[in-house]
Amino acid sequence: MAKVVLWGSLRPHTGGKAEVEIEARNVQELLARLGDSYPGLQSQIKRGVSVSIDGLIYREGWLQPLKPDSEVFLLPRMTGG
Amino acid sequence: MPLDNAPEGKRKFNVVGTRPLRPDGIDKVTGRAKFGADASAPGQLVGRILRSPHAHAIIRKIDTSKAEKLPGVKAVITRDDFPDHTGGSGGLYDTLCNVMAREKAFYEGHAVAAVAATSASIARQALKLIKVDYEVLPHVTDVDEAMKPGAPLLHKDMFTDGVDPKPKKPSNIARRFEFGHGDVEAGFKKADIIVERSFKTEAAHQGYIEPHAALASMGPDGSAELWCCTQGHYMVRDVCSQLLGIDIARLRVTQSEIGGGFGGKTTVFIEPVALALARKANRPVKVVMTREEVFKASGPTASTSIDIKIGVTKDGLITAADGVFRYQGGPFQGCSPAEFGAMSAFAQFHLDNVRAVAYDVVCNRPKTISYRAPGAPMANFAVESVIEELAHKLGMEPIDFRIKNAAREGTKSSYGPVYGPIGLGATLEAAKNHPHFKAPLGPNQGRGMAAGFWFNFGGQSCVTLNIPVDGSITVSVGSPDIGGSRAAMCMMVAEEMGIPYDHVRAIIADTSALGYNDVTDGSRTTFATGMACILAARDAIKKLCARAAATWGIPEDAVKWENGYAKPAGPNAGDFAPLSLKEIAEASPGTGGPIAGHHEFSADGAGVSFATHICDVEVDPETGRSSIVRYTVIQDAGKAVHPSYVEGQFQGGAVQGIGWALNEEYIYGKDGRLQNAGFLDYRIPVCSDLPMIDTQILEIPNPGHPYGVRGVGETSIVPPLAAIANAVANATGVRFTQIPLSPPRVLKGIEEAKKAGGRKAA
Amino acid sequence: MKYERPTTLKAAAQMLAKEKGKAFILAGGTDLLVRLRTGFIEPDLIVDIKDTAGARSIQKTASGFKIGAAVSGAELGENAALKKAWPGVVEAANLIGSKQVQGRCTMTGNLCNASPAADSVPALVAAGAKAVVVGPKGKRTLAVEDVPAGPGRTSLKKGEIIESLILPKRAPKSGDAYLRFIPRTEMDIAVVGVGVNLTLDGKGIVTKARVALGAVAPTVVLVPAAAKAIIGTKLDKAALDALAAACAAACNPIDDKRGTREFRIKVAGVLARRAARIAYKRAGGK
Amino acid sequence: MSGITVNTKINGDPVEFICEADETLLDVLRNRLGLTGAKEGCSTGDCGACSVTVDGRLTCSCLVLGAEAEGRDIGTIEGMAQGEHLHPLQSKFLEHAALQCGICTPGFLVAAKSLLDKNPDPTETEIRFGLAGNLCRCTGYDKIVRAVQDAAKEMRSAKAKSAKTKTAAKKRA
Repeated sequence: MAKVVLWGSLRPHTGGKAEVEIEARNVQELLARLGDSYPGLQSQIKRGVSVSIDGLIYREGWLQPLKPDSEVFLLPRMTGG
Repeated sequence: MPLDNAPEGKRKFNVVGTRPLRPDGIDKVTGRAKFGADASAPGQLVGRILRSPHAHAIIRKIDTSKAEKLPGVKAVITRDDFPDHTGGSGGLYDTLCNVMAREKAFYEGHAVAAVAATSASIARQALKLIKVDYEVLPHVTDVDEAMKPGAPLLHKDMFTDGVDPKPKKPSNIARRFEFGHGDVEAGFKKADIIVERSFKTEAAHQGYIEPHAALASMGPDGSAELWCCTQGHYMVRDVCSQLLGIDIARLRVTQSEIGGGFGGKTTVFIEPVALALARKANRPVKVVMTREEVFKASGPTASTSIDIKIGVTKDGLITAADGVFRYQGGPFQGCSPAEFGAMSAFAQFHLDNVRAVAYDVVCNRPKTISYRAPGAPMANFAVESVIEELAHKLGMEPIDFRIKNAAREGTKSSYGPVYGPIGLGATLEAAKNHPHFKAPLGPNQGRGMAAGFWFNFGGQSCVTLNIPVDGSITVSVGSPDIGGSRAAMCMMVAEEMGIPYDHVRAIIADTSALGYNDVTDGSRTTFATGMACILAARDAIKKLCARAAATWGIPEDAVKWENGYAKPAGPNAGDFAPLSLKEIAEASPGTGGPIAGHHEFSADGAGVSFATHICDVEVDPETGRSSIVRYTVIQDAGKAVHPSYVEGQFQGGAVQGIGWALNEEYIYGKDGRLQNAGFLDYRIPVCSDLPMIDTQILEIPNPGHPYGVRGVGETSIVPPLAAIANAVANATGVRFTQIPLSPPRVLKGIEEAKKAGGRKAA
Repeated sequence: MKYERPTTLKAAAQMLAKEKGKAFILAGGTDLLVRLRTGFIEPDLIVDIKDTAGARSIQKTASGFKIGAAVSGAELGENAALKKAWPGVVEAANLIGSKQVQGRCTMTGNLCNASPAADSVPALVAAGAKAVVVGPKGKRTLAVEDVPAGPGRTSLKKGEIIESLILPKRAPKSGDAYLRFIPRTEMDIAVVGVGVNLTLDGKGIVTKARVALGAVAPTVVLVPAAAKAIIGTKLDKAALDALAAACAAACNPIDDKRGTREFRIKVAGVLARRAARIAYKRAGGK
Repeated sequence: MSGITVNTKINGDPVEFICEADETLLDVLRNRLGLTGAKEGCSTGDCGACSVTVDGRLTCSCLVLGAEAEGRDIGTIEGMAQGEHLHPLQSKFLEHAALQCGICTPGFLVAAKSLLDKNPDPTETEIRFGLAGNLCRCTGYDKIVRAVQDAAKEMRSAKAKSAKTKTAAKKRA
């Protein structure tokens, strides 16, 4: 089960939990299951998110594999100048 | 893609790290290089845009009949010519509304109609003949005012997202974000000293010297061509196609040379308008913004209002850091970089308890767009100002205080992820040991410093590398080159192939030649597209080795590539004279045809970037005028591919920050109109305002890139605001909490402090 | 729009007088073209006076200097005799715009734009310069301070053209200076400008003075009280304080994008002190 | 509107063109003569990207009417290199990486050449004030100033060398 850490203002959608456990092989699966388990998160996921997996940032990379003990941070979709 | 390390340690480079001349250089010093406004097409028309004089107004009716009748006018377009193909929601719909106003004009300068005519003067006359019936509404341009209950509402259906419970009333606050970890309240209880302050920063414009320009042609069958200056022509293609309702494959976008962007050319403004005019007139149309239009209707960055509270123990350990970041992003939600401000604000510290709350707010100002490290400089100004003040209160050297609390490998960052190897500590130590740090100061001078952070990212890149029969190489990339990236691409290919730099040429291919390439932003090009070049070269090398193997009649894996030659590898491969790149290329027509390498991917693993800046400022106590007398940038580049252009990024970012800190600002009148839409009164630094900008490149390799490269373009604008504010505070004894530090503001602060009898905040 | 380039001022004046639409004079064009391009003005006629006799010459005469209306800032800066006699005026003219603008801009144009922030005007007023005006009814001469009538307005009548500016002959032991405040080091419009011109006696006491301020009122203002504050002194601290106070009192500025009212008043005094000291030193005072 | 016929010299070559009275020299160069090296960054004389020389004097071509070019001698970036030989300033700008995006570069080169023509040995301050009418948003000016310093040095030593050769030749004669 990968550990998914949510930024603060997403927590109302998970019943206040800052971290949730999701069984997923890759990022795409993780986001889909996250949205299924917590429908309130879907609008943000649709708007765009990036993730950090074990410290490395992936702006897109939906097929990036996850290890069973991966720590995944949800981040707003990255932009730059 | 892991870092390539030689068995004995760091990889040795032949080309990377040298300073060759750029491939596009001669065209640029002779005036031959073609920028956005430099192209023309036979029979082209002049396109011009009518813009709202009001900050906020309902557009009741637009009467274009008189304009249409004017001889020489070939097309007039309004919102009616942009049916909604976006589904009516999301960022793309907002882009559509921004490109051509729909129900409302949301800011002074918002496009409401456009004409295409046979000459500029006819187009100008035609604009005057368009009658727009406005119902003027109350407006709001200040972020704090916009958040107040009772403020003029931009959108009746905007209910703040991210708060629990969901608000019942609409407001101008689009979203709330929160980041952080630990327990800040508990942290503040452990603190011996707490400093809490509020800050404001004004909007700055990217200030590129080249105004937006587009030359469009489009036939009745929907086939279209567009030439424009942009940071991402693939983005322009996709967005324009969607807004105009045509197949992406029908629109071919060619990127001109681009005269600066800094984030400001990462979206569309005039491009869809030029295409729509060309479609209606069935003739090529060229639209070029005036400088006034650039200021009023292309993206500045956000103005902000920020509260910071930081607590420390007596021995200088931060126990808690808390911040509220309010950013206005113009009239549409999700445009302000509020979340990046909040995420980056405390990123340079190792913190057990940290919280950053961000509000994305809408206002009657132009739709903001990224500006170099979007959102970070303002947040950094606020945080690093408080850090300096805390150091003074602790009686600690500010640099020692920063070193003591600096983030390091293994630190859980304030925005979540745990850091890998990072260069912050190294930049701080280098600053402490820099001669600048110990140099004596003159009268009325003060020294300030600040450390800053930017995330960096990778993204999509697609590269093709072709090898003609003489063994020279052309590399086609899809990332617009703003600051010399073609040179970096050639260098990385030459390095990989083991051939001289000047045997490689790089071009920016149009959108029909390559797969999708993300916009040149986020400091991604040298990192991500550069990596694609390396991998395309490796792909080509594999094919070159296969040709050599076939020529020699040995297995492919018995051939290795070394310094531009295919060589038999291992004792069982046989004894063959190495084949040079040139020899293999020369034989290629008979050995299987042309040889090319490709790579396409979405690059990840961009390493974060840190910089420390030191700045000496002299303040005239009688006029409040600040002059930068010395400035030093120390930044981690991972690996500097072309050190001159890395230095250039450091210097350019620092000077943009200097401008923002001292004089650049959007000044609005009570009527909601921009007062200073020109280079005369929007004061970007001129040559005589500055000293030389010293640089020191550190190289702490990024494990996510084969050469260790990190993005370098953005971090350099993050620390200057704070470094200068700290220097001015140290020169005057007055802590300023508003940017810019314009002379009237500074003089007022000095005078008030004099009256109050010493140090104070202004 | 018509463009004419007559060879005599008389012909130019006739063209201007005859034109029924909007007519403008072009010398340096550094303001005119900006206004034209931004749609601020829509001329029917532009009369280029650069080819008229004497327009581009600086003549040293027995009574001073005669500067043609189309003499550029750069040309003023290259005239050693003028620079030696009226360093403050030349410096002020050389502050207008960049090197590029200096190649074209003229003091006469700066005066006729009637901007309260014009850099050369306070220096010209302090110098006691005069404008020679040619018009349908012949020539007349008026003091430079009488040319601007308000922001963007002059006292010149239809068909009148300034032919030249006259700087008086330099009295011994005299000096002038102009200082302005801008936030940058170049490429800005004066937030405050101060011109000081003074003459000393053998003991270093100021016997004559003229002080003019820019950008602090609807027009450039001559401040007799400021002159009075330093006449009879060696610019000691008390005199400089009185000078600053007189300048501040003469200010009636507005708050705008370039500076606050409060700031302008304060800085007018600061610059007056500094400019006076420079002028004093140039006059041979110590 | 009737066109005005203008006879002028551009980079030493006689040129005849027709323009409207309200067209600027910049419009004429770019739109009528195809000389797009001068750039329009502001059209108000504040950025210097359209710098040219008129009768040897540096000016913004956006502040000159096309009609005013009659009988004048115009110099543009296109006339700076001599055949295939770059001007030392052009070479030094490349060598010092004094350009990033390159939009301001033609204006800077024209202005820097004008500066060095008048003052072959400028101080850093003189260079900075001499180029204050040219905006660059990319470089922070550091590398531009260094490139001008280096070009000035090279031009001085080339001049000294040629003077020496001339003297030597005279002596031999």
